[in-house]
Amino acid sequence: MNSSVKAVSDKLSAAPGGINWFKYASPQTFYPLAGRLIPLFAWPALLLFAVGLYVSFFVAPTDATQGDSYRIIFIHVPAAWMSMIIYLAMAFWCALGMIFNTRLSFMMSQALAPTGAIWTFLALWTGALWGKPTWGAWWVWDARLTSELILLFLYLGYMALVAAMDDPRRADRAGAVVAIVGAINVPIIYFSVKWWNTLHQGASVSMTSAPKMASIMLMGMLIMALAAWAYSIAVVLVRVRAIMLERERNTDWVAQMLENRP
Amino acid sequence: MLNILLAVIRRDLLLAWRRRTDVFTTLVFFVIVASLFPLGVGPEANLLRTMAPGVLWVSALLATLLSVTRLFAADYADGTLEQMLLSTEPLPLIVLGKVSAYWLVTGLPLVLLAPLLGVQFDLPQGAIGVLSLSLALGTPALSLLGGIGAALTLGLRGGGVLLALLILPLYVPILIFGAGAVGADAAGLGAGAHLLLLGASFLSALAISPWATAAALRIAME
Amino acid sequence: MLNILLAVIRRDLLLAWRRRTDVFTTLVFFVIVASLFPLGVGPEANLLRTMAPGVLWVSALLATLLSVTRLFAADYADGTLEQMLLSTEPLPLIVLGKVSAYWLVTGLPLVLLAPLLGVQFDLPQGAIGVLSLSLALGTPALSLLGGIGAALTLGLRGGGVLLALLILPLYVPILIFGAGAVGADAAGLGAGAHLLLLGASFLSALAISPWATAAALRIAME
Amino acid sequence: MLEVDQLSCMRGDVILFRGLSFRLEGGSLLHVAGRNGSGKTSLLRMLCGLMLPEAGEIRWRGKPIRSQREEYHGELLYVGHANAVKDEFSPMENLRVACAVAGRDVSEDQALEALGAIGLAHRLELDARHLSQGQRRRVALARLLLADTVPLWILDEPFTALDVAAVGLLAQTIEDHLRRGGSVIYTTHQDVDLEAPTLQRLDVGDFAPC
Amino acid sequence: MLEVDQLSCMRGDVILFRGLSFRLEGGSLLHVAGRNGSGKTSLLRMLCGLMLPEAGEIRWRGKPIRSQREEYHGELLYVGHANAVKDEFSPMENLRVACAVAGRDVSEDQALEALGAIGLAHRLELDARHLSQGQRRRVALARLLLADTVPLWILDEPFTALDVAAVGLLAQTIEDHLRRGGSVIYTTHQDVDLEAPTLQRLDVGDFAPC
Ligand code: HEM
Ligand SMILES: Nc1ncnc2c1ncn2[C@@H]1O[C@H](COP(=O)(O)OP(=O)(O)OP(=O)(O)O)[C@@H](O)[C@H]1O
Ligand SMILES: Nc1ncnc2c1ncn2[C@@H]1O[C@H](COP(=O)(O)OP(=O)(O)OP(=O)(O)O)[C@@H](O)[C@H]1O
Ligand SMILES: [Mg+2]
Ligand SMILES: [Mg+2]
Repeated sequence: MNSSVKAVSDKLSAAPGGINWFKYASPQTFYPLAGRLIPLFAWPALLLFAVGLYVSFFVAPTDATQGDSYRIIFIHVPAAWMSMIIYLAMAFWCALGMIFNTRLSFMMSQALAPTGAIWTFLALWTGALWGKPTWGAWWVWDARLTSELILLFLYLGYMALVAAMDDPRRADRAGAVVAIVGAINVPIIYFSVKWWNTLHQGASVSMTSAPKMASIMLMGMLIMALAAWAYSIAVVLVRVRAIMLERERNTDWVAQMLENRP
Repeated sequence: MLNILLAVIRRDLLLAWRRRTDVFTTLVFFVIVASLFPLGVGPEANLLRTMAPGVLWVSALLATLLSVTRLFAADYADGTLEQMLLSTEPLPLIVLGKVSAYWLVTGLPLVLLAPLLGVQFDLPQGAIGVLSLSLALGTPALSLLGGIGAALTLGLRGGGVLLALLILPLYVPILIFGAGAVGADAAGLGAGAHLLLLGASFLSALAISPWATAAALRIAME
Repeated sequence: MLNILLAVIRRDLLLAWRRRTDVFTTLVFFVIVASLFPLGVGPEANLLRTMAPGVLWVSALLATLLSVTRLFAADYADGTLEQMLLSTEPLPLIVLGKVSAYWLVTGLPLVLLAPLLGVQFDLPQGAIGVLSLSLALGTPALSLLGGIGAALTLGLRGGGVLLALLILPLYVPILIFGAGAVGADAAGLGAGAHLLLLGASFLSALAISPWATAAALRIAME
Repeated sequence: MLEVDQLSCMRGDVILFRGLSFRLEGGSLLHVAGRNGSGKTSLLRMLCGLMLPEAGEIRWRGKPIRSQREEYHGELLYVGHANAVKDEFSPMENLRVACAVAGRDVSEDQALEALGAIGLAHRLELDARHLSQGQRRRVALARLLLADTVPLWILDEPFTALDVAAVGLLAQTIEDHLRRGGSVIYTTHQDVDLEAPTLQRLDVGDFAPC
Repeated sequence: MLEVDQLSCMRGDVILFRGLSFRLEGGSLLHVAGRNGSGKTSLLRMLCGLMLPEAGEIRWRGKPIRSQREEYHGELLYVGHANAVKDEFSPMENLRVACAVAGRDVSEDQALEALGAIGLAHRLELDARHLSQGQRRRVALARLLLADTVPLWILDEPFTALDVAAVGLLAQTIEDHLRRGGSVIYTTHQDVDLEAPTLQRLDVGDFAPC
C-alpha cells in the first residue's frame, strides 16, 4: 500500500464506528471473502436462469407483429446491459487502482474483462440473429451497433494488451488507460438511439416513464437480467481468485494458504 | 507553454525533413494507391467514381495505421523519450507537439493531395470539396488516437498487431463518417451530419488523447 | 551450403515469431483492407466483385512495399549485418535465407488468406484459384525485388521513398500480370499467359536478386 | 536534498535490491558501484522518476518526487546509457534541441562554446550518424556544460567510450559542479579519481537479498 | 600473418590517416590507440574487409584479403562497437544463432559452458532486451570463448560496460589466445594490462595528415 492509501485508510478506520474498508483491498483478506461469496451468487444465478428461461419461452405470449422471434429479447437485452455495466465496472476499478495503487483493483478489472467480452459478443450475436428477420439484414452500420462492436474490440484490446506485457505492473497500468479512455464509448452506446435517429429500438424500459411492453415480458426480461448479474458476479469472483493466486504466487500468504489446505 | 509545443513541432519537422522518407512515404503511398487501383481494377470511369471516396479514405487510414506505430519508436530506442519525460514542461504538450508534427507530415499532404486524386477519379466538384474537408477533420483524429495506441504498445513484442487491435475499432467510425460524408454528398443528401460527427470525434480525440498518451508513455517507461 | 540457408531461415522465423508483429501485420493489414473497402465503398456485390482482384493485389503489393524497407534495418542497426558479411558462408545464400523467411512471414499468409478474402468479395470459384496461384507466384518475386531495393537504400536518408522509386517500376508489371490473370479468368479468357509471365518474373528475380542484394549490402556497409 | 528511504527494486520476478536508503546533500558526490546487472541503472532511473520502485520512497527537498514532478525535473539532469543523440542532427542541432525539449533555452553561442569545450569544434555540422562512438558520447555530455545551475546530476556510466583527454575534462566538469554546491550521482566501472568535498560510495550489491 | 601496407582512410572529405603500415605475427597483440574520432574503428573495419581503404593494401598470409574473402572470414572474429545482440533472443539463442550465421556450428552444451563462464548462467533464458548494458556486452563476448581455433581476433573496445570481474576474465581469455599462438588487435580507452609474448602499440593519430 502506498502512502496516500495508508493516509486515507487511517482516516477511515479512525472514524468512530467505521469499518476499515481498506482491509478488504488487500488480496489476502479478500481471497477467503470471495470464496465465501461465490456460492451466494452461483446458486441464485442457476435458479434465476431456470425461472427466467421458463417464463420467456413458455409463459410470455407470442408477439403480434414479430411472432416468436422477439423472444431473443430475453437474452439480447440482459446481455447488452451487462456488456455496458461490466465495462464501467472495469473502468471504475482501474481508476481506483491508478489513484490508490492497489493491486486488487487491477485484478478485479482483469477478472471482469472476459465476462464482459462474452456478454458483448452475445449481445451482438443475438442482435444480428434478430436483425435478419426484423430488418432483413444481419448487420447495418447503425450508431448503436457500431459502438457495441467497438465495445467488443475494446474488451479484446484490453485483454490482449494485458496479456502481451511481461511486467504485471506495466500491464495493469497500461490496461487501465484503455479501460478508462474506452469508457466514453459506453454512454455513446446507451444514448446512441436518442442522439441519432437510427434503425435500432429506443429504450423501452426506463426509470422515469411507464414501461411500453407487456408486463409479463418485462418480468421475464428482468428475471433474466438478475440471473445475468448473479452469474457475472460469481464467475468474476472465481476468476479473480485464480488471478490472485497466480500473481501473488511468491508471497507469504499464498504459501501459507497452500500449506494449510494441501 | 506554447514555446515547448513549437519547439517539439519544429524538432520533429526538421527530423522528418532530414529523413524525408516520412514526408514522402505517405504521399507516395497515396499516389501509388490512386494510380495502382485503376491499374488493378480496370479503367471504367463509373466504377472508379463510386470507389473513389472509399479508396482514398481507406488509404488515408492505412497510411496512418502503418506509420503511427513508429511515432515514438525512434525516440524510445535512442533515449530521447526518457529525456522528454524528464522535461520541466508538461508531457501532454510535448505529446501534442509530436502528434501535430506527425499530422503535418503525414496527414496534411494527404488532405492537400486528395483533391488532385479526386479529379483523377473523376469525382464531381462538390464531392471533392467534401472529401478534403472530411479528411481535414478526420486525419487529425486518426493521428491523435493512433498516438495513444503507439504509446501503449511501445517496446512490446507484437506491438503492431496490438496497436491495430486497439485503435482500429476507433478508426472504423471515422472511416465510415468520412467516406459516408462524400457518399452522402454525391447522393445529394448533404454531408452536414457526417461532417459534424467527424468534427466531434476530432474534438474529443484532441481533448483526451494528449493526456492518455502521456500517461501511457510514463507507464511504458516505468 | 544448405545449412546456412536453413540456419538463417530458422533464425529469421524465430525472430519474426518473437516479434509476432511481422507475422500478423500483413495478415491484419490484408484483413483490414478487405473489410474496410466494403465499408468505404459500400456493399454492392457487383461492384465489390469487380474490384476484388485489384484490391487484393494492390494490398499485397503495398504490404510488401511498406515492410520490405525494413528487411535489413534491424540487423544493420544492431551490428548483426556486419557479422553476416563476415561469415564464411556465401553472402547471397544468407540473403536468400533472409528473403525466404521474409516471404514465409509476409507473403505466404497472404497467399493462404487470399481465397478467404476472395469469398468475402464473392469471387467465383475459378477466379479464386487463379488469384491464389497468381499471388503464390507473384509475392516471392515482390519480396526478392524488394530485397535489392532495401539493400541499396540501407542507412540512407529518405530510404523509403527511394526504395519506392527504385522498385515500383519493377512491381507494376507484376501487379498487372497478377490482377490481369484473375480478370482474364473471370472474363473467361484463360489466365495461362499471365501466369506464365508471372512465373518467368519470379524465376528471373530468383536468379538475379540474391547476388544483386549481396553486392548492394557490401556497398552499403563500406 | 535527496533522501532515499527503504527502496526496493524488482525486475521480472527477481528482486535486485531491497531496503536501500541514503541521503545526499548539496556538494556531495555519490558513486553507485556494483557488478554488471546488480541494478545500478535501475536505481538511477528510479531516482529520476523514470521507474516505479517496488517499495520505498524518494524525496527531494523533503517532498516525494512523484508529487512535484515538474519542479524536480527542473533541478535534475540525467545522462543515461543511451546518448539521446539523433543520427539525423548535427552536434549543434542535437544539443540545442535537447535543451529546448528539456525546457531550458540555450543560445547558439552558448551551444557553440559548450561543443568547442568538449572537443567537437571541427565536427559541428556533421550528421551525428558519422560521428565516432566517443564523439557521440561527447555530444550527450555537452549538456552538462550548459547545466551549471541544475543542482542534481545523475550520470550513468558517463566515461564510456571517452578517450583520456575527455575523461579528464569530464572529471573536471564534475568537480567544478561539486564545488559550486551541486550534487552528482554516477556509476562507472572505470577507475576515475574524482575529488569532492564529501564522497560517498554505495554498492548496490550490498542490498541484494541473501 | 597480417600485413598492412601504406593504408589511408578518408571519411567524407576528411583524411583520418595515411601511410599506415604494420605486420602482425601469430601470438602477438596489437593495441590500436588514438583519440576519439582518430579513426580506430575505421581501421579495424578495414582490417575486416568491411570498409574499403582509400589507398594501400591489407594482406593475410601473403594474399590480399579481398581476393580470399571466405577463407579470411573463416580465420577472423570481429567484435565491434555494436553488440549484434538481438533484443528478442535470449543470451543462449543469441550466441547459437550468431555462431550459426558466422558459419561455425556450436552445440548447446558448448554454448552453455561459454555463457556460464562469462557469468550469464542465471540469465540464460531472459530476453536480451531486459539485460543490463554489461550483460549485453558479455553475450557478444561469449563468442570469443567458442573461437579458440580462430587465429585472428579483432576487438573494438571490448572492455566497455564490463565490471572489474568481467574485464579480468576477458583479459585472461585474450592472454590465453595469444599463448595459443593466436593474434589479437584491439582498441580501448581504459587501462587494462595485458601480457603478451609480443606487444605492439599503434597510435592512429601518428598517421594523421599534418
Ligand atoms: C447486432 C445488432 C444489435 C446490437 C449490437 C444491439 C445492441 C443493443 C444494446 C447495447 C442494447 C441495450 C441498450 C439499452 O438498454 O438502451 C439493446 C437493447 C435492445 N435491443 Fe438491440 N442490438 C442489436 C440488434 C437488435 C435488433 C435487431 C432488435 C430488434 C428489432 C433489437 C432490439 C432491442 C431492444 C427491444 C432492446 C431493449 C431496449 C430497451 O428496452 O431499453 N436489437 N440492443
Ligand atoms: N524481466 C526480468 N526478469 C529477470 N531479470 C530481469 C528482468 N528485467 C531485468 N532483469 C535483470 O535486472 C538487472 C537490471 O540491471 P541494471 O540494468 O540496473 O544493471 P546495472 O547495474 O546497470 O548493470 P551494468 O553494469 O551492466 O550496466 C539485470 O541483471 C537484468 O538481467
Ligand atoms: N562524412 C564525414 N565527413 C567528415 N568526417 C567524417 C565523416 N564520416 C566520419 N567522419 C569522421 O571520421 C572519424 C571516424 O572515426 P572512428 O569511428 O574510426 O573513430 P575512433 O577512433 O573509433 O573513435 P572513438 O574512440 O570515439 O571510437 C570521426 O572523427 C568522424 O567525425
Ligand atoms: Mg547499467
Ligand atoms: Mg571507435
